Amino acid sequence: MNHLRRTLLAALAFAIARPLAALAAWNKGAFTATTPGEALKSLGVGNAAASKDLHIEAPEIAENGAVVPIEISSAIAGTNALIVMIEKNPFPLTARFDFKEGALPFVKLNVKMGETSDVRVLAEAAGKYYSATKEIKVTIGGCGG
Amino acid sequence: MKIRASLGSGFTEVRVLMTHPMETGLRKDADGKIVPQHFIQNLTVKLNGKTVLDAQISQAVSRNPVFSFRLNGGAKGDKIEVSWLDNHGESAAIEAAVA
Amino acid sequence: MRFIAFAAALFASCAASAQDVGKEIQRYRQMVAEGSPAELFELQGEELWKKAQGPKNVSLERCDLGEGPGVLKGAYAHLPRYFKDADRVMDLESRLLYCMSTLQGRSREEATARVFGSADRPSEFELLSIYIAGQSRGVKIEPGLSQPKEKASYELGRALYFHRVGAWDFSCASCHGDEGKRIRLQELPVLYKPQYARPVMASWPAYRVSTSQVITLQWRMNDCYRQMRMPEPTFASETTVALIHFLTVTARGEPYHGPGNKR
Amino acid sequence: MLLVVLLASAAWADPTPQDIQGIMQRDFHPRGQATMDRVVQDGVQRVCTDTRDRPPPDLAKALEADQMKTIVYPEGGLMGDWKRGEAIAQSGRGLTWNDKAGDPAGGSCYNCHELSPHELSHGTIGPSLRRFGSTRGTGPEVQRYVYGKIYNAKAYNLCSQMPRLGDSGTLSAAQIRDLVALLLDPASPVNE
Repeated sequence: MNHLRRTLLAALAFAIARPLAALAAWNKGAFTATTPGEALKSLGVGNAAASKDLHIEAPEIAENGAVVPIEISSAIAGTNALIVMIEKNPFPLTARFDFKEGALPFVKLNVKMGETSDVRVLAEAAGKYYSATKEIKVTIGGCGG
Repeated sequence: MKIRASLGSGFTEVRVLMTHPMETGLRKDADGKIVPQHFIQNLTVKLNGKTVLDAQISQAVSRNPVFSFRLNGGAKGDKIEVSWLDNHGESAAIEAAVA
Repeated sequence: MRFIAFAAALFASCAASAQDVGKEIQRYRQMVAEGSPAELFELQGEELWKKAQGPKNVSLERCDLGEGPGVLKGAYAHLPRYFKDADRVMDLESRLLYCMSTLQGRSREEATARVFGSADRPSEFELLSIYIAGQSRGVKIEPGLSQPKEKASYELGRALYFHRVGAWDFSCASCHGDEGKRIRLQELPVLYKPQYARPVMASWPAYRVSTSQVITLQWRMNDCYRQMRMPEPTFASETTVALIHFLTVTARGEPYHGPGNKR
Repeated sequence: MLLVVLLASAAWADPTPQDIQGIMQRDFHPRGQATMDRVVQDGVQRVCTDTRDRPPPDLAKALEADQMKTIVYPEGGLMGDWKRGEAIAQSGRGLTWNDKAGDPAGGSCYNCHELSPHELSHGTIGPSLRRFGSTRGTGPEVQRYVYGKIYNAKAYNLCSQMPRLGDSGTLSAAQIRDLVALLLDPASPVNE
């Protein structure tokens, strides 16, 4: 990353109402499932084999559950989707990223965690699923006063 | 909403910053009223007009979301467009060229 | 803001030793800083700086922050300093308040009705501060210290730092007095020593991820006195400016690299 | 260079605690239960400020003796319920302007001390109190010492940073008894 040239772009921020490209419909069933198993079922995900090529970069301890930074990258050939689950959240399914022609299976995002929990990531490649897990401890930061 | 794109070796890292409360529907405001759910559900990234990433996200994504993605290759002048749609039907989009 | 009411991390074995905890907290903060939306607030601050307001319907663009009317480059890194027109040492927020009244004709009461904002609606001082501070990136911190009133402000700030008072007998040094000390997991920099003051003062104001809020030094003084179980310090009062002045002088020479990101 | 000399010898020019008290009376205002009487220093605060927490021994002894007289011991035993004690130790509420006067306050103990091994998020300003009861014993004298120390820490160490939790009206006798149990009760996680 250190050879990354940081280029600040001119940002044109405008709210538009023009029709958006055909969107993958938001999977209400999966996102409102209250257990990891239910969420995976509604996503049509069978059993997933653990894989060392699916990397989760995240702090072991988060001072605050409101913003937990997570970086996910897959070295599994043909990865076309990444699914992020936070096991102990009321609604475990947190996000699903579908990578089309031209995008690498990589994402960095900030998530909310209600308590210490396993973060489980699944990768879809050529119709098969792979998984990786990492525990993140959530504590109360600050002076608690 | 703002995009920042930087050329890596063989990929373009796109960082998107969005202003959105991402309300979970579980929070109470100052005078004890529940703040209704209000969060981005769909996120789309296009490179030169072609969709390269389609994301579905939830209220478990932090407030004022920040995402980083990586697009294959990428060169000066490539047009990157990011747009989102939330559960109230509101949407926003931003377009920028890789400098 | 929180997803669910917090549950403290009660888990069976407490394997993490103190060093691991410290290291992991650093990693957490570093990753949080990389993915912070702080820049969005700088944009909003710029719009506010240019927005005509008040009875005179004028923007703040002619406000002299010490480097000349409207000059932003390096202005923040050279504050607090003495201003002849007001005959007072001022930090950024007290100087902004001065311009709001002199340039825009706004009453103190109206301008300070909401000095600390919320995640939904940051205050003017918060947005202006994060924008103006951003214009000092890379500039060495060099507050005023040559004028008699600047020296007096510095000395008042130092005396305040060690002044034990309030229902719980605290001074700033009660928490920011010894190296290696923590409140909960929050390390406490010894701010009267340059090596610890430099990285801190070079990163305020900041975006606090846990509350999605911009937090300024005036807020910091306010909230510390609250936790000291003291009555409220008046916004932009000499006490708050003197403390900020003392901390900034102690951090002299450090290139400003804010606005920062806090947990 | 002049500047360095100036700073080094600036001690004589520093405002005195009396000067600061006047400035605070001008620059602070009451809010909620946090009233302006709190800007007035008492003897302990004044001596500890003047001497930067290093008072001359004989003066310290005399003032500690005065502080000892403020400690009020309740009737009956001094050991309460350690479970309630844990909740009190976790809570940082009490006496700030956004706490409602009359609401139960906490001791903020975890802010500064390690207590139960299950709480990772603890402070290090005060000494670790891990296994306090199992190492110091749990007899009546230790109970009395712990009760007194929580009630008014300045009676044992004049310029201690520990608030006078009983004397300041933060914690009630019952709450202090529960903290005594948290520290001394063999069943308390502190003594695991």
